[in-house]
Amino acid sequence: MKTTTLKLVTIVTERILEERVLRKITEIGARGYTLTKATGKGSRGVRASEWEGPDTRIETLVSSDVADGIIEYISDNLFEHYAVIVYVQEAHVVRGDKYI
Amino acid sequence: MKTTTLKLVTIVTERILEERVLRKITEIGARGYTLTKATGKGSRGVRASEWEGPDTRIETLVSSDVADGIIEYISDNLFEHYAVIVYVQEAHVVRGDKYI
Amino acid sequence: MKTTTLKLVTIVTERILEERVLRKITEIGARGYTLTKATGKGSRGVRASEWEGPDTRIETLVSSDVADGIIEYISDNLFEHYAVIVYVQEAHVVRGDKYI
Amino acid sequence: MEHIGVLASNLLSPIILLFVLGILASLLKSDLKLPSPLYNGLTIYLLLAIGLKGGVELHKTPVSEFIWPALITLLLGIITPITAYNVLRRLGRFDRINASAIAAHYGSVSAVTFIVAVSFGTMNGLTSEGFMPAMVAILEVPAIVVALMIAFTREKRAGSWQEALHEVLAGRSVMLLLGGLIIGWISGPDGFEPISPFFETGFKGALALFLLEMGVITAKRLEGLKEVGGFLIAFGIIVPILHGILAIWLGNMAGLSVAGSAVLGAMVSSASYIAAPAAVRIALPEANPTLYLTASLGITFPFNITIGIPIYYAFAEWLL
Amino acid sequence: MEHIGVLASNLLSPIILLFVLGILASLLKSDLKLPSPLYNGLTIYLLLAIGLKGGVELHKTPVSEFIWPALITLLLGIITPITAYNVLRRLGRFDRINASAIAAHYGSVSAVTFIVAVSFGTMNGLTSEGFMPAMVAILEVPAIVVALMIAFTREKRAGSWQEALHEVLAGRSVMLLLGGLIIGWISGPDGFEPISPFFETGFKGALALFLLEMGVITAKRLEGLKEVGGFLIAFGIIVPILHGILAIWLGNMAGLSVAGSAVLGAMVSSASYIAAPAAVRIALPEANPTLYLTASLGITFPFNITIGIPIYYAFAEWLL
Amino acid sequence: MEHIGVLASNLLSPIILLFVLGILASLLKSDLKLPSPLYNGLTIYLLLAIGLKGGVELHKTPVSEFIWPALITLLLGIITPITAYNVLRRLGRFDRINASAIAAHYGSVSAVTFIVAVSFGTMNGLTSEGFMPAMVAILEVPAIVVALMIAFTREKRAGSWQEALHEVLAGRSVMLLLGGLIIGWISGPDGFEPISPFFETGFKGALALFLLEMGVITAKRLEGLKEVGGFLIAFGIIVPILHGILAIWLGNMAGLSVAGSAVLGAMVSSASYIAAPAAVRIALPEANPTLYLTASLGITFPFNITIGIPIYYAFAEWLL
Ligand SMILES: Nc1ncnc2c1ncn2[C@@H]1O[C@H](COP(=O)(O)O)[C@@H](O)[C@H]1O
Ligand SMILES: Nc1ncnc2c1ncn2[C@@H]1O[C@H](COP(=O)(O)O)[C@@H](O)[C@H]1O
Ligand SMILES: Nc1ncnc2c1ncn2[C@@H]1O[C@H](COP(=O)(O)O)[C@@H](O)[C@H]1O
Ligand code: NA
Ligand code: NA
Ligand code: NA
Repeated sequence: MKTTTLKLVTIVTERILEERVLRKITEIGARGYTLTKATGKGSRGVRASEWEGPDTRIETLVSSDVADGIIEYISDNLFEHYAVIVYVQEAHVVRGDKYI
Repeated sequence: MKTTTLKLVTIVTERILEERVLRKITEIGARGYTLTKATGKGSRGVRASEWEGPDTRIETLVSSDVADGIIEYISDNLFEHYAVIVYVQEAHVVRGDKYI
Repeated sequence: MKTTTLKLVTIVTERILEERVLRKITEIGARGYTLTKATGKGSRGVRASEWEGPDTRIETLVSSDVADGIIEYISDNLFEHYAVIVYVQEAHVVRGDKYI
Repeated sequence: MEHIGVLASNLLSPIILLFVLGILASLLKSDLKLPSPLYNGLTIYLLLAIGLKGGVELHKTPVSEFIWPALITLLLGIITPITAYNVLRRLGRFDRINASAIAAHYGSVSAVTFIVAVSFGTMNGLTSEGFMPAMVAILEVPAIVVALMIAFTREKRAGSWQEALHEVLAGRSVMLLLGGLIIGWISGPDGFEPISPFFETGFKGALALFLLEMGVITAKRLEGLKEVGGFLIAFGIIVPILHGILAIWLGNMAGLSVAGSAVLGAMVSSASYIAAPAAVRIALPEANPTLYLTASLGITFPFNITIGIPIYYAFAEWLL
Repeated sequence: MEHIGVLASNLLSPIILLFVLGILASLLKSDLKLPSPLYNGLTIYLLLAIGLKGGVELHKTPVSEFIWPALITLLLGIITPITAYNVLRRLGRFDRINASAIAAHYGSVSAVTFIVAVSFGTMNGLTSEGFMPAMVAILEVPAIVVALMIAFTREKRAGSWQEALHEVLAGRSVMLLLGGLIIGWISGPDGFEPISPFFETGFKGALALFLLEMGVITAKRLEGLKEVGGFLIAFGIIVPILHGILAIWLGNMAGLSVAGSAVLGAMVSSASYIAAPAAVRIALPEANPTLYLTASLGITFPFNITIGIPIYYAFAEWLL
Repeated sequence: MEHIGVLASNLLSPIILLFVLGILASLLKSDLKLPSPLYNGLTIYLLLAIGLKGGVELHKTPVSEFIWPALITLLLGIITPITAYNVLRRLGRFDRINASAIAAHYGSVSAVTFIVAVSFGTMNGLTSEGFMPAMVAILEVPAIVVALMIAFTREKRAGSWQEALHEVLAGRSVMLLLGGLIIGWISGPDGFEPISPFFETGFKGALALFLLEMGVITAKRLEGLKEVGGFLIAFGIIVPILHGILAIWLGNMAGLSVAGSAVLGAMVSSASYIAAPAAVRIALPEANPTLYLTASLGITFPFNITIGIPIYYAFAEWLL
């Protein structure tokens, strides 16, 4: 089976940012995403999101360039003040050209 | 710690296909799976699943051959008409022989 | 964008063990974790957790050493009697030194 | 004049206003939304409640009284998917698959439309026959089977006919409606009494909360309006009216009261959005869900609960 | 004859029929199922409601009236895990760990069996003492402690005794039952009055909905029947009857009414499926959950709510 | 003496005791906790119910009767964030961002504190004006706008002012309160009647269950007490009392009854924990959530529902 190697970018962040992050990553070039509800602990304790329900875990399969763009956006805009983590892995995707 | 390297196959698809996909991947040779609820966006907008609750995200650790079998099944049977994405990663599993 | 390569350890286990596992992995050195609810099937059928709600899926980004420590703890203490799976992948993390 | 008053009284009832609030909230991109387990739970509650109440009523009703309405309902469940299919094929030039997919929805029934129709009657002092929920149960399945038969007779299909049938027959809505009916029928009024506060006192309020969420869901379907084209929009309003009128006329002949005929009209006119979409998605994956969901939820459902139901009552009264 | 009538009236009550519907739906592979947060919420509601109502009754009852029933319940909470353990070890040849794991379940109590037993009485015109919920609270914990002590005294175990104790004592069911009792007892009937519609009017209906889901859950446990063997199946029916009869006899001596003794019998006979499994899973991870869950949920629970409870009432009446 | 009796009666009411049970359960590390969709659903139910009931009352009330209370409430919604801000800046030496973040919370309102205040009155035979829920709706938004204006006028901020405003205005609580008000007002008592059992009969019990979960949530916030320092703790008690007294005094002048003034006092004194945190998190991400959430939920909320509300009633009576 022919697969394409893409970047799988995973972002976990406060629910309240969900809409904004999805809008931005779509602008940057993501063609799709998968969301799951998550809770977690990191360096910050409190967030407004307890009231807003759990955090959101966003996974998006994108090209290398788009992955870089997403990381840059998050680093520049969200890292300082919000609870957010982002990491990148490789994934072999079937029908991969659909996602670039 | 001795680990075995296996394939981690992730499938995100409509809830309505959950049972069918789980039955098939078990037939193909998966010895277990982990399910989480997900929502998402891709190339298709609508699915019947809004009524059926969220999508299902299936992860299964399998041998290379089984991974290929799963991908082939999904490509041949589900890609055309259903909302589905499938990708493969490597994962180092403890007690890995249990899963092959 | 500068990223650090860390280990992403994923653990899926019975809800009833959640608290204990989180306490232990924190002791071993994890600086954070992300939890999602999961269900699944493996070699064991039954667990007490049907009453306790779904299983828990724990993801933690850690250094190589901490990953080994976590795997060792789980192998030695949980594998025999509980429903649990653990696997390790590589992930490229932004702001990675925060998590070591 | 008086009809306009009745229409206004429907449009200004809290149930409909909550539906509108749901639509508005969604259009304003509010985060207002029932958590999905709750929406799910409300569906279960409403279906079970109407099943049980219908069963308790059946218990008290001699067979002779509901045999004709039942047969007529069954007949309508077989006819309406066929009329819908032919309108879509001949006038709308839809392909065979999408035509039968949509027909399955318009032949089957929306339980919420049924409840709103009953409530509308009660509000206006017109009580329909207590056994009407049994008609919902009768109406739900046959149309889906008929429509899928149309699709499957001519060509081989990508989907699974058996799986789809199982999805309908063992689906939640059939289980709850039919199960509730049988349980209500077995246990009768005395058995039902201890649990009736839960299933009756809160019923209309629960329906109101449910319609809030239905508004949110409907709003999402409104997006599809641009895509589906003018024919389907017209179809989603006119065919229900025709089906409704046919049902009222037959219901009247079968001996149903004014309210009973109107309620039958409302349910026959309504389009399924729980059982049918699931079955169609499985049996006819090639069909475009935007078409059938937009028509059923974005057009027919809001039309029926706001304007359609008063029309069916007016027609039933006129017929008398 | 009359007993058969009573049995039939129980089997045909909507509560039991909904339980059966749940089982059937599950066997038919239906997607009918309460969303888990709702099932969870119903558990919280039922436990809190019986706690509160029990507390309000305690408020009105002189100590002298419930001190004997309370002591006897405590005694039964200590005896029954021991009898269960010995039957399993000596007659059933179970190993020590599985025997004590199962014994913990049969010594403890199922709150839902208790509620069904009370409802059954009310339906048949027999009202049990209002303070009986306090007995549920008394019965829940001791047996688990006793059974785990049996398991832990002889050998070192893989599990954690302290964690398990915390799991029971700070577990939801104890918190809600005991917390409810104390709150009801402090606030008394006047304080309870404003919130009583919520906790009383809907109670039986909520129970009915809950039993629908219990049916679904029970059906999943029926699969275990093949594995657990004939002895455990017999055990799951006979030992409850014996425990029940003992409890009725002692309850009668302690001055409980017919209905009160029967309800005590039902609760003592019942097997825990919330507090005990969690504690046992932590304390005795080596024990096989299929054994204790199948016995408790797949055998004793359905037996008790269908046939057991009428038997306990019949015996309590006969004893009088 | 009598005041102490009233205080005790509040502290021993089941609603408050369930709140305490929630706190205790959380401190004991119990797994007791409402599933989050249920907590969510209860919030929606409570907000919608007070909106609807307020609207139905407005329908019956001549404008002249509520115009003054409404204007005064609006005024208080503008004044209180300013007083709070100045106290925090001048006496507490907070930086501008955190001061305005906290001020947004103390200017806005906690709907649950409002409900508890109304219930407390009813329990003690003092009925507040039926249109008071409209005041909650009036009080919710302006303070957040005022506080954010303070923060944004001087410097550029990291957060988005527009997004925050949308978050408040299209937020669930405004939608439900305001939507409910308008729907209740349009449909009036007759329209409301069919759905009133659902929204009224169960209301107080649902509130009780909700407070159980509020206890769990409050307990988590108590951890923050160590971090926030003595000033904020004192602030969280004294400023609400001052705001409350001011509101009662103005409410009295605007013609409100004793209970009405006391309820106005309670709501003005209360701190938002739904609308404000969401808006502040978006508009002022630099602000430290531990400060505003601990103050609002860990200090002011428990203070108000236990001791504050009796004080406001006492003051309102004394003023008469
Ligand atoms: N080391 C980690 N491993 C996995 N997830 C983490 C880790 N650290 C933080 N997270 C996730 O990222 C969220 C925000 O983290 P922070 O910004 O550090 O508070 C947390 O709530 C976790 O869900
Ligand atoms: N680029 C992507 N990255 C991550 N998930 C995706 C992506 N594209 C699609 N998905 C997931 O796959 C599901 C089906 O996609 P599709 O078949 O393209 O409609 C979506 O609902 C998403 O959950
Ligand atoms: N091959 C597998 N792939 C993915 N998840 C698995 C696999 N096997 C087991 N699991 C997960 O691990 C849990 C415990 O497995 P086990 O201990 O084998 O019963 C299951 O409930 C699944 O969620
Ligand atoms: Na129809
Ligand atoms: Na027992
Ligand atoms: Na305030």
